[in-house]
Amino acid sequence: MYALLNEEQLALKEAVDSLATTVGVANPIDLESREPVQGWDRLRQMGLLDLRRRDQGSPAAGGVEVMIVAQSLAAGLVPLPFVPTAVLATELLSLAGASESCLDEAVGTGSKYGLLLRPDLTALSFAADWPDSLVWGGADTRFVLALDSSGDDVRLVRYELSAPLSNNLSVDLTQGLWLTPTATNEVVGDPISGAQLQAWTALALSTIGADLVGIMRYALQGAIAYSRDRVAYGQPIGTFQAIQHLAAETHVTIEAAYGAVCYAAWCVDELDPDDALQAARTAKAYCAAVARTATENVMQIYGGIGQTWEHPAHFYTRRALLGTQLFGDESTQLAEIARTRLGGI
Amino acid sequence: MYALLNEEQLALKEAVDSLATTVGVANPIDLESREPVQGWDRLRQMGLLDLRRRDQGSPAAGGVEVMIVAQSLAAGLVPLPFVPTAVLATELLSLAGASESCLDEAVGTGSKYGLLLRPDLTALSFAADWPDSLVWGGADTRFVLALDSSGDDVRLVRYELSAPLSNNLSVDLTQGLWLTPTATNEVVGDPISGAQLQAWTALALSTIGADLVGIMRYALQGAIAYSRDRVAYGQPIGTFQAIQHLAAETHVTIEAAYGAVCYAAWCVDELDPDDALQAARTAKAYCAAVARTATENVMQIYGGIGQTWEHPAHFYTRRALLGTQLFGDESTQLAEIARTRLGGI
Amino acid sequence: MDYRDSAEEAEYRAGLRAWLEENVQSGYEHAASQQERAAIARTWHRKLYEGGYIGQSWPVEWGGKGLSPAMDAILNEETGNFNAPPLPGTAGYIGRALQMYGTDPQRTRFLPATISGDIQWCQGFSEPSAGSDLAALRTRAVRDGDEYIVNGHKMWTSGGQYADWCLLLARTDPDVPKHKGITAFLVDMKTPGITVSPIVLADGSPETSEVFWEDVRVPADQRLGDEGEGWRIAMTTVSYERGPSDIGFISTYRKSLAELEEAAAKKGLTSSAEVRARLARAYVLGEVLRLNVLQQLSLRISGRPPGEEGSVSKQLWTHCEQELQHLALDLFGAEAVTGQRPDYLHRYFMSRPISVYGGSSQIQKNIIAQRVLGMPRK
Amino acid sequence: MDYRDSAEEAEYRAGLRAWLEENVQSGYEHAASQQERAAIARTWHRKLYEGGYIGQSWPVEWGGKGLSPAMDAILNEETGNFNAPPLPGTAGYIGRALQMYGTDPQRTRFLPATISGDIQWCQGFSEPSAGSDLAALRTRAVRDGDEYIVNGHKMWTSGGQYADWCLLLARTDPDVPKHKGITAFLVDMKTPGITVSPIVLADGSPETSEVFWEDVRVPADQRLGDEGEGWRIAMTTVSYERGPSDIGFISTYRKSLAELEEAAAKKGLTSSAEVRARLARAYVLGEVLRLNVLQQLSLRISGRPPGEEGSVSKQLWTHCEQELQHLALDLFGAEAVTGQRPDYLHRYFMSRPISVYGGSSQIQKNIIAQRVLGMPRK
Repeated sequence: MYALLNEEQLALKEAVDSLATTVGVANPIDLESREPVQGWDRLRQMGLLDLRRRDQGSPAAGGVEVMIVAQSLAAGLVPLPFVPTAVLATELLSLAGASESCLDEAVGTGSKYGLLLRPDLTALSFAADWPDSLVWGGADTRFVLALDSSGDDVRLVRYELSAPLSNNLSVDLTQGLWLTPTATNEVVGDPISGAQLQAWTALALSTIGADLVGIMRYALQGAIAYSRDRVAYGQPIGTFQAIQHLAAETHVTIEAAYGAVCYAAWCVDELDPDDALQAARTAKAYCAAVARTATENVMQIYGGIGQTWEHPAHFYTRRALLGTQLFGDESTQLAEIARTRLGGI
Repeated sequence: MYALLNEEQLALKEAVDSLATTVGVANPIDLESREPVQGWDRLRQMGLLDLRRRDQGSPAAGGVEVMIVAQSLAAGLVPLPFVPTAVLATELLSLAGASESCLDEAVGTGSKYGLLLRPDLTALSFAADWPDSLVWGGADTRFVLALDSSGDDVRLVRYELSAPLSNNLSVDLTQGLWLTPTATNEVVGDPISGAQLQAWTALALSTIGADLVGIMRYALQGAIAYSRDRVAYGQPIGTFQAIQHLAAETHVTIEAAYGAVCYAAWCVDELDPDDALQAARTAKAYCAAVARTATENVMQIYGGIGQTWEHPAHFYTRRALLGTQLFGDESTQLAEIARTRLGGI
Repeated sequence: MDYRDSAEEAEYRAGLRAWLEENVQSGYEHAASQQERAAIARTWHRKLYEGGYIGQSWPVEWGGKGLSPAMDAILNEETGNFNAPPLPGTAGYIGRALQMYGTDPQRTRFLPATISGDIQWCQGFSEPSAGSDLAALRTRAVRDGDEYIVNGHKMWTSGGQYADWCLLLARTDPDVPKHKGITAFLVDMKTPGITVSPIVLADGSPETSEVFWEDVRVPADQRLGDEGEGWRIAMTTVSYERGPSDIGFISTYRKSLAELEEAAAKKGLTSSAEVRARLARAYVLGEVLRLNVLQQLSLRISGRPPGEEGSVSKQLWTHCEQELQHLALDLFGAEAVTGQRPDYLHRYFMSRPISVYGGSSQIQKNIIAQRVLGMPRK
Repeated sequence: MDYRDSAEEAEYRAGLRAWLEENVQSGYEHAASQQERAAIARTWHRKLYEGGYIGQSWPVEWGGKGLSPAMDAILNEETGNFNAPPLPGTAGYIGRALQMYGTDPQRTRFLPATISGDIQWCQGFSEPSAGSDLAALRTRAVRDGDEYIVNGHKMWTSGGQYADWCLLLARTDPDVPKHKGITAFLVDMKTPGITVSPIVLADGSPETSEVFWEDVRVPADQRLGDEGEGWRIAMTTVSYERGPSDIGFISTYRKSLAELEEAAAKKGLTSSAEVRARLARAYVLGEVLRLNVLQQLSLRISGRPPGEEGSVSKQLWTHCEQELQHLALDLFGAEAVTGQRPDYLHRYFMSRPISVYGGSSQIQKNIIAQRVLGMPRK
């Protein structure tokens, strides 16, 4: 039993942390200057886009490595669709046994693959619901993955967009959610089993949990640094017990969320899909329960300045709001956990 | 519009506060030395037992006066059944138009009247449920009031106990809840209407809310006094911002509860029963939501000593636990409020 | 204790309702821009003035009617019920400051125009490095003959873009303890050297402004009170910001809750016991706030100046509104984060600074602990 | 990162389970009195000793087996799963203190008897006026030839009534800063002048004790460490109180939750979405605590001494247990207040001091802010 990152994993974290400072966003102005294609290339150069491709049936890297990368990229507010494209779309294509050329395309120049989500964001959408669904992905998305259950099996469906995405509806300034444009579609690969979908959902939940931990942790760090410099009543506000306790309470929830996300991430490739899914729901339930409060506490520590557009505090809050909804908020997860522990109603 | 106590009401409060210090309990040892019959006599001498008797159809005193007395007696941890006997039993007898002799008995020597409550404490019990119900009243209870709906109307039923009460089951060391002994019963007075029962329930809820405000307020006062004297790290613990903020947060909820209870108490005799009941449910919902936390915060400020039997802190917590349940906890009240605002499910 | 209107109050309320029926100004809520909203507010101010509803609780000698603060509360409540634009709050409290601290010429010059709405005021108090610790303000005013020269940077100057005059706090003496070196000024916003720039809040809406002061020359007869008296003036002024005017919030809150209940019902959520309980709790919190505010108001009616107990109302108000917006996000989170309900997102982000402005929640708790509960300072 | 048992761990666990199957001691939970519980605990200690499960992670030279802290965690977890009495925690941490600070004769004299259970220890640290601020303790030890004479009053001495020896902190030098004048002693509880009296907790059960020290003569060779070294010894000792042993709590928690789920189902409450959500949340909190404790344990396994991050676990543990007991009261409140479920009331009252003892929640937050997050002190 060893519930911490090993040497290699720590090295990966350090490398991605460092990358994130160059491709991430520090304030609203950066959003305009960041060049997504270049950023995406940087991820590819580091090998971060291939983590879930299969080598003789096994993913190149486990859920823990995905967790590490997702957490660090989120902490740096990297405005690239690592989670939907490099992790979840790639994983879907891998599970369906899609062609190598298709996978190459997913992680090629520009983030070309997005996911089709239900309008309430709680799950992948089915092809039949295309018009009401939303595309989760980058601005350069050309293909969108959805499911189809019209036949005997659940199949993966790939939409090819006939025009670039427009109408980004996302609250999160660093992640896109788009109205569905016109597109043509085709079935990709082999049928996907229920267990595969469970495992995929476990990966989705644990990775989004990691994303939330990343923003919470980094947001709090910033607020603590601010509290050392900002003076009120003749002393740094970080010396006030009220501020210290607010930070401490927030830290407790972040560390707790981190522990749950680590386990969920580890389970993805190590346990049966239903156990992995339970661990993932547990982690997501907790992250969703604390993320908004954590980022609100950060805004509170920043005081007035933390309420303004020019300050990045709201970036974290926005990403927390979106991450909370993706694949179900706390109450969705709790309802599922209750079902496994207490049976149906 | 004037939402505060007037001169007379302030004088009443002061008198009862002063009485409460002599008949109330300051620590567990007092429980043995307090003589209930004498204490009850003191209440009668001050005229506190007759508040809800009718004079030409009007109660001698309004809901506000009842609220004032209940709050002060609770604050002083007076171990006498003022609420069930002097307020609620008397009110029931008055509503049913019971004989004067019956009313005289209720407020005579010793607290002779108790109420029959459902085992979950959410309402008055019906006579048919006698064996499973509980008696809320003092140790000298001889008569217990219940309802009977076996005929066309709801009638008040009076049980006469064939032996003294034993088996006090109450968590609250200053209020009794007893197993039902053997007894004979008879119908008392006239039928009671639905509107009368609503008004009675409004009185019950607002008075229990007042009781909760009384204990919360007094418990916090004690903890604040302690925080001025108790020294840690070379200074009174009351100088620490963490303790100050805990006390301030508690104070906010107590003042808020007080405002709601004042209005509910005023409504009892001034508004239609359904409006009065809504105000009473609102007050009780809020009091029930905050009372446990308030008394826990008080125990926390006292630190280790506040966790011991010899310290009176747990008296308040216990009374808060019981008061929270009497006539329904927060979730019971919210469900009813939701029904009036959103309709049935 | 009596929660009903007195005869006088009932009469006032009836008259007000009849007047509102005829005169209420609409369009504020759905105005396309902040500029348009400011224009509507100005017109509304003038209408209220013509109706006799501005400064009604001021003494008669200063253009008021000497009405009880209860009437101000009724005014707030009824204008809220009629969906009118907000009452011009600055007129009220800056009027108080003028009455209490102004010279006769100042009162004559400013009070009538403040009542009539010809002068719209803004408040130049906070600074980038003086928020909760307002007394740390650095904006300097240096005497130069018959004038003061002001240099500095003010933040959170609400309505700065649309105001005619500003009640400014500046430091005139840097060598005395910080509370004692502050002086208040009345400044024409058209004076050269003043630059106003919008502050955009986290949800992207420009809601307030920052004001840069560069060698702004203010005539000495526009100083309010004596040199060094600024802190006391500010504290009095701020205390009149709270209190009964919160009742304006209460009618807004009631409407927001009713809308949320309706939206929840439409979405089929009101069959869930959990959602029902949360909506009912929101109702309870609103009532609890309303009833607390009524007690505060009663203190005012009985002649007590606004005191520290207002901090309790502020905490309840904060809790109430922030919880309501949390509930809205919990019920309509997906809609809010996917642009379907921008109103919920807007209100959510607007609810966050409530625990910061007008004294942060931390400051309010200090006040309650030390000044209300009498807990010891270090 | 790997949450599975290593080969070594798996082997240890299998052996332990087989041993527990044969040897587990029952009856502790439902013992009629505290005295009976103490007797069962003593017998259980001896059995564990005979099985080789006491001091297993101590160095071989001191009678241990030098096993990884992971094995201690497994021991905690499995004895919990088997409903065994709690592990004798004092032996573990007082053994550490003896190893790190004892003289050779002290180690020879006390370590074997501590492992075997022949000596049951108690801890004489807290005092009526030294709780959170332990270093303010007033109990005096004055040197008198080859002895020290101890006078004072200790509180919260768990098991004081049943202990053979006490690890005592007393002030030997009142003239130096408070942390520097404290010395540790090993004291036979049968020494004349020691009086133990039970402390009854709020729910009426005698759970701990206070100890009065009146001219108690302690031989100088029973001083642990040097004079003035007591604070450092106490801090080391206390740090071993936390950590993996929390896992003992985790199996208790799991059982409590399972019982509550069952009771809720029996009462028909599990058809309510709200109740289901709250029970599921209790499960989530338990898991979150467990996984945090595993990370703390991993730090220990990798050789880091127990550190301030343990404060995070303490906060989570407190939250977990207090929330569970709140939930039990919310679901079974009427039963609890009318004597039908005294167990819920007992557990509720037992959950309250968790935020007080072993460093109150306020102290833990100070530690996290200042030592973990590096926030500045005044």
